[in-house]
Amino acid sequence: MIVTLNGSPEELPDGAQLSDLLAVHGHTTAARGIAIALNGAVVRRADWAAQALDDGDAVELLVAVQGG
Amino acid sequence: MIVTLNGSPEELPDGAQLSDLLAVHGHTTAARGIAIALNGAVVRRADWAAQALDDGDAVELLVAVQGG
Amino acid sequence: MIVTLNGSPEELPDGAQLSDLLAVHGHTTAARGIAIALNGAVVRRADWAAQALDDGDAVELLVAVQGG
Amino acid sequence: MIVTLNGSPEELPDGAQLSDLLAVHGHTTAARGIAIALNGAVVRRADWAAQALDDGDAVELLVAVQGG
Amino acid sequence: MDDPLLLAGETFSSRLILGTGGAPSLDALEASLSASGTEIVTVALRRLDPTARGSVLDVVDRLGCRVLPNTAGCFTARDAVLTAHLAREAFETDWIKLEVIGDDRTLLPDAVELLDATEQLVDAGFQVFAYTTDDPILGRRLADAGVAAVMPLGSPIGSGAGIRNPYNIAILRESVAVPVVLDAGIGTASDAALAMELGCDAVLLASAVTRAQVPARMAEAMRKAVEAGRLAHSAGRIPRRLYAEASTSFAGLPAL
Amino acid sequence: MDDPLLLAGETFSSRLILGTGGAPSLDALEASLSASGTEIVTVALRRLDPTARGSVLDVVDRLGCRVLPNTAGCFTARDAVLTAHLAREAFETDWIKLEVIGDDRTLLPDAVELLDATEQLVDAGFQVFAYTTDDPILGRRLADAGVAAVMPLGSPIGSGAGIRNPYNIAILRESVAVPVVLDAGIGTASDAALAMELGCDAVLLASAVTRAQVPARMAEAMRKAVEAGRLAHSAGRIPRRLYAEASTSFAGLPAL
Amino acid sequence: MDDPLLLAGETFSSRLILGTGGAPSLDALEASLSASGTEIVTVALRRLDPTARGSVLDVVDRLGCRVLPNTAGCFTARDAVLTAHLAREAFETDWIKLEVIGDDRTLLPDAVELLDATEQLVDAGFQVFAYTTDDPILGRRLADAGVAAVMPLGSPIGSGAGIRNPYNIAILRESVAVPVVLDAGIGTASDAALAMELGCDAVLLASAVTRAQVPARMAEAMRKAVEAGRLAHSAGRIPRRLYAEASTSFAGLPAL
Amino acid sequence: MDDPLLLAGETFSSRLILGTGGAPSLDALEASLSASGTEIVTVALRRLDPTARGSVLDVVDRLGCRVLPNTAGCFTARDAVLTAHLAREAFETDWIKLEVIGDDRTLLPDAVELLDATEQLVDAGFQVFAYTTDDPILGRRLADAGVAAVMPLGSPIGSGAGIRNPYNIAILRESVAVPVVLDAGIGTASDAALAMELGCDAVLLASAVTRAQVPARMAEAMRKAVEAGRLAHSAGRIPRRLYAEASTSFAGLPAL
Repeated sequence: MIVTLNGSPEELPDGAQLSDLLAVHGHTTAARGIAIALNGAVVRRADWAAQALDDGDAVELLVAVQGG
Repeated sequence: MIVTLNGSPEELPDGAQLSDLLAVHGHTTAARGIAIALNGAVVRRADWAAQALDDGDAVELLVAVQGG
Repeated sequence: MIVTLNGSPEELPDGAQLSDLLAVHGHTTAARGIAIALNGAVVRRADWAAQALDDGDAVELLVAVQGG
Repeated sequence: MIVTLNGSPEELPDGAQLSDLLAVHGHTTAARGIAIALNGAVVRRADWAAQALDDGDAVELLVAVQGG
Repeated sequence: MDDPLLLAGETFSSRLILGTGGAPSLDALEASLSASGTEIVTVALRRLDPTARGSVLDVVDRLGCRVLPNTAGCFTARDAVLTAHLAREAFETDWIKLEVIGDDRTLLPDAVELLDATEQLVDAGFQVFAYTTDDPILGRRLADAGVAAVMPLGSPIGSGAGIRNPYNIAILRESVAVPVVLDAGIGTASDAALAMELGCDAVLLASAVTRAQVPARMAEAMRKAVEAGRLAHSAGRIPRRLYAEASTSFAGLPAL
Repeated sequence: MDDPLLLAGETFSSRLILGTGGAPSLDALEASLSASGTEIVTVALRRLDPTARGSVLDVVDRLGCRVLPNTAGCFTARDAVLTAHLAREAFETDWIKLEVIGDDRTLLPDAVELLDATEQLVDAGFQVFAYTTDDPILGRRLADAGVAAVMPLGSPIGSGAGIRNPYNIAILRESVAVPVVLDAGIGTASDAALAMELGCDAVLLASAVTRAQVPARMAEAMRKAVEAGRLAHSAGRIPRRLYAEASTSFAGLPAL
Repeated sequence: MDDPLLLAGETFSSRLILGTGGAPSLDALEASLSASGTEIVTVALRRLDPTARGSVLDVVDRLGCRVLPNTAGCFTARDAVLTAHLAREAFETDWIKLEVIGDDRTLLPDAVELLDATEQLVDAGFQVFAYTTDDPILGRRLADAGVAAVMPLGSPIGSGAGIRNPYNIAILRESVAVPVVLDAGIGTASDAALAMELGCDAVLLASAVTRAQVPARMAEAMRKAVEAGRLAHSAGRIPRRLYAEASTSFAGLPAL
Repeated sequence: MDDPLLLAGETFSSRLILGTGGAPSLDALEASLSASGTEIVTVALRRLDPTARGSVLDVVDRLGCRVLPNTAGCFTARDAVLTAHLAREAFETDWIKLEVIGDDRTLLPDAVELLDATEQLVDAGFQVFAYTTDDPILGRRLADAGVAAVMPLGSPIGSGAGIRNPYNIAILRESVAVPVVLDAGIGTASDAALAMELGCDAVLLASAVTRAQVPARMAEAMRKAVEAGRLAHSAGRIPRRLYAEASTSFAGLPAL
């Protein structure tokens, strides 16, 4: 399946979960300083481990950067 | 009947109209620079001549003053 | 003889006077808005007509210009 | 004899010296933070011990105060 | 220089709007209005005072000025809207100087109530002259809501403290296409000139004139100051420098 | 208000003195002088430039202005005194704008040479208009030395930076009995108005007009600004407050 | 003087909050944070940049600072609220520096969206640190809505223009009971000291340190300036006078 | 940062010089001097007051500070020179803070008498610390005359009005090679920080501390403010801008 990650298409194995996507990018579900929105809604940290993904999902994976 | 004019009670003959109240205070319904609220609602200038009054009505009779 | 006018050498006939120098530069001794220093001293307007010049004299011929 | 100290007359035994005057006011010639003018002239510290006084002398005895 | 002021579809030659509050007498007021050259004058509505002699309106009418009624003293959109409707009846004008204040110590406008009242009044066909802060974003919101003019304060009403943040006034001026009228805080002539130099289209003031020791003289000063500031604004001022720039050339200095 | 300016025993109706340096052309200068309403104009003396067309003096004479020659470019009392004597011959006037500067980056006056030159020129019968710092003590020394006017700078010549220390100007104004003319630093109309509000008797400026994008328009602005500031000064401004002071009374507010 | 800062129920000894934007490197940032003595640091959330090395969070954690995430870049209440919720997940904190801006040239806050977002976030249990204008009435509305701190700007973000309207800051400080943090516009140490002298409880700054030529040195300057301003505020400064007040007595002057 | 102050051939770590005038008691003075970290303290000479208890000199000596005697109250070069010589005898020091004032309302220095006294005292081997105006040309003359430090005022002594013309202070700082000490007018911590940011080498103040409501606390504030300003000066501040400059990047904003 293909999801959109931070605006770019990304191919994932069918059945992949959010935790798989995080792993691909070097993060675990315990990672501090990251946040995830799925199709415009915040995914609570407690739900990261079990969150399923579907073809066409839009994922925003955000990290802490210098600011403000 | 008794109406409240600008916060003070004022006795009027039964059946008195807004125009009578104005006349008592030296104004005609053609007077420029005055405005009237009846029970918290604006009375349009066009309605001044025909506006009835009831016992207990609260009338605000406002005039132009120096300001701002 | 040679005099210095405003920092540059200028040849004049022997016996030339200040009035001659002025005339060469299009001014009369009645000219308003000009001033003359001879060898570092002011020449009074009254003395312009009769002021002699000597070889080597340094003349400053100043005119009114825009200024502050 | 009578000298003027800081603008007021002060009686001293004849033959009194500057050091006597200082002593009267609780200072020695070694005192730090004081200065002396005699008849409008500064008396150098080195001269305090031996400085004579005459009748009519005007002495300014100055001390360190809070300032500026 | 022909340079008329356009406000709510009308044309004026004076860029000075006068408030009438604080004048020691109607005679003094008339002299001041006259000396100021103003064509627009603010008035308020208050309960009839049987002891009052004469009417500010007679003065304004006699001088041929347009009336700009205000909503001074209103703390809520509701009161301000009601007052505007009363003023429309009283003065037969759609013009309203909209003041909705947040407290009675600073008389500063309340952004939320101000925007609310603005929307209601624009919908009801009023020409809204909105007394506001110097906040450029709020000014743009008012412009977007359809006001006839954005009227930022220089400093609190009657404070005479001038323009405390000229940068905000300049940025606000750039941020909207509608007229900007500096309203409140002017203390003296140079304040009024500065307002115009910052690009304001007009100046509205009251206390600076009415409470001056010689009101009519200050009114004349303000007229000239506004004209001066307007001319200076379009004349293209020289830049500010730290050091000097000689106005008399050093070239041609004599050897003395 | 009849309010003439007295300078060196003469009377003027305009309180704006114009410098002529920096004007793009004599035509532009004439238009500016005319628009400014000035009656006194400064000029300098420099070596004859054979390529120059027309004379600033013709312009000044045509407008009927008084000439105030300056000693611009002089760094010493000696040079300034000599220049003043030359100017007396050139313009048949005892008036001299005395400038004795300390460096060519700031063009700030040199107190020591200035006082020296002042004393020499007063002795020689000149009417000395002394360009000086905003130092009240130096101003008083110049007044004591007999100058016709003390002329403190607001900021460096041609800087357009306005009046950097208005407090000193106000204190200086109180410290002397002779006329005080704000000379140098004016950038725009509000600066000129402020100078007058601080109590100055007149304003002298050049670059602010001559180097503006539209000189004649700025000249007109300055004329009005000086008049405005003068009127405001004598009209008695309202005090500055931190908070508001209502211009519309809260009394008589309706219950809506 | 024991004078801790209370924010959202927690106690801090430093009154300087540092933004991390603009630092040339994480090493430079760490040195600056360390020199500043700050205990609270702002960070933002942005899309993962695979090329980035190291994390600002590691720096902040290593120094034991509290994280104050911001909503920089949001123009609407909706975006800001969503960003705040994301930040809560990312940093496991209810603290949020709420920025809702009106345009990208001034980065000034939009009062309407700001109030809307504030109400939503307070309802959702957030400790809202509201970046706002210097408008005292808006500040009071934010306080009434339950913010942890009102954070008025001195001048636009990153402008280094200092506090353009100190009067408004002082009035805002008096108008609310919650902590007031001067946020945005600080350019140098005296600006930070002034903020504290005006009664602010803390100062938040970023560019003034991170973009200084020697960031860590400026960070140390800011630490001392904030402490100095805080002390001066409570030490009771002398009044401002026009004239002098002798510090050395004239009494006892000798007759020399 | 090792950044000692060099004055008259000696080295100091504190850049704050304290005047002692105006302290409510010697105890309060001692606490203030101690909190300020100063190493140099001014004192005056006056006629012995038999009722006085304790001596300022004991306090100064106990704290190990250097004494800088002043000539406060002198109106002429003659009096100031005589006072300096008296001070040399009293304190066995060649250091003298030279004050020659022009009037007793402003306590502003008199340029002419000041220069005269400076020349006499330099000839007599004194290290002259010259209290002067903010005039850069006069400052250069003092430097040329051989002073140990040029000490321009920010505003009148004891006025607490801060630095009225920071441009002049900055230009003066550039104009001389000797140390520049901002002397007089400081009211609060941000004033002291600003003086250092303008490039001054040190700050001298008295009333701001001694007449504060809590002198020792203000002294500590001043110590930190001077350090802050010095650091900020050399840290290279960001430029001032009219608009914003984002501290948080817009790059990487999520699509929410």
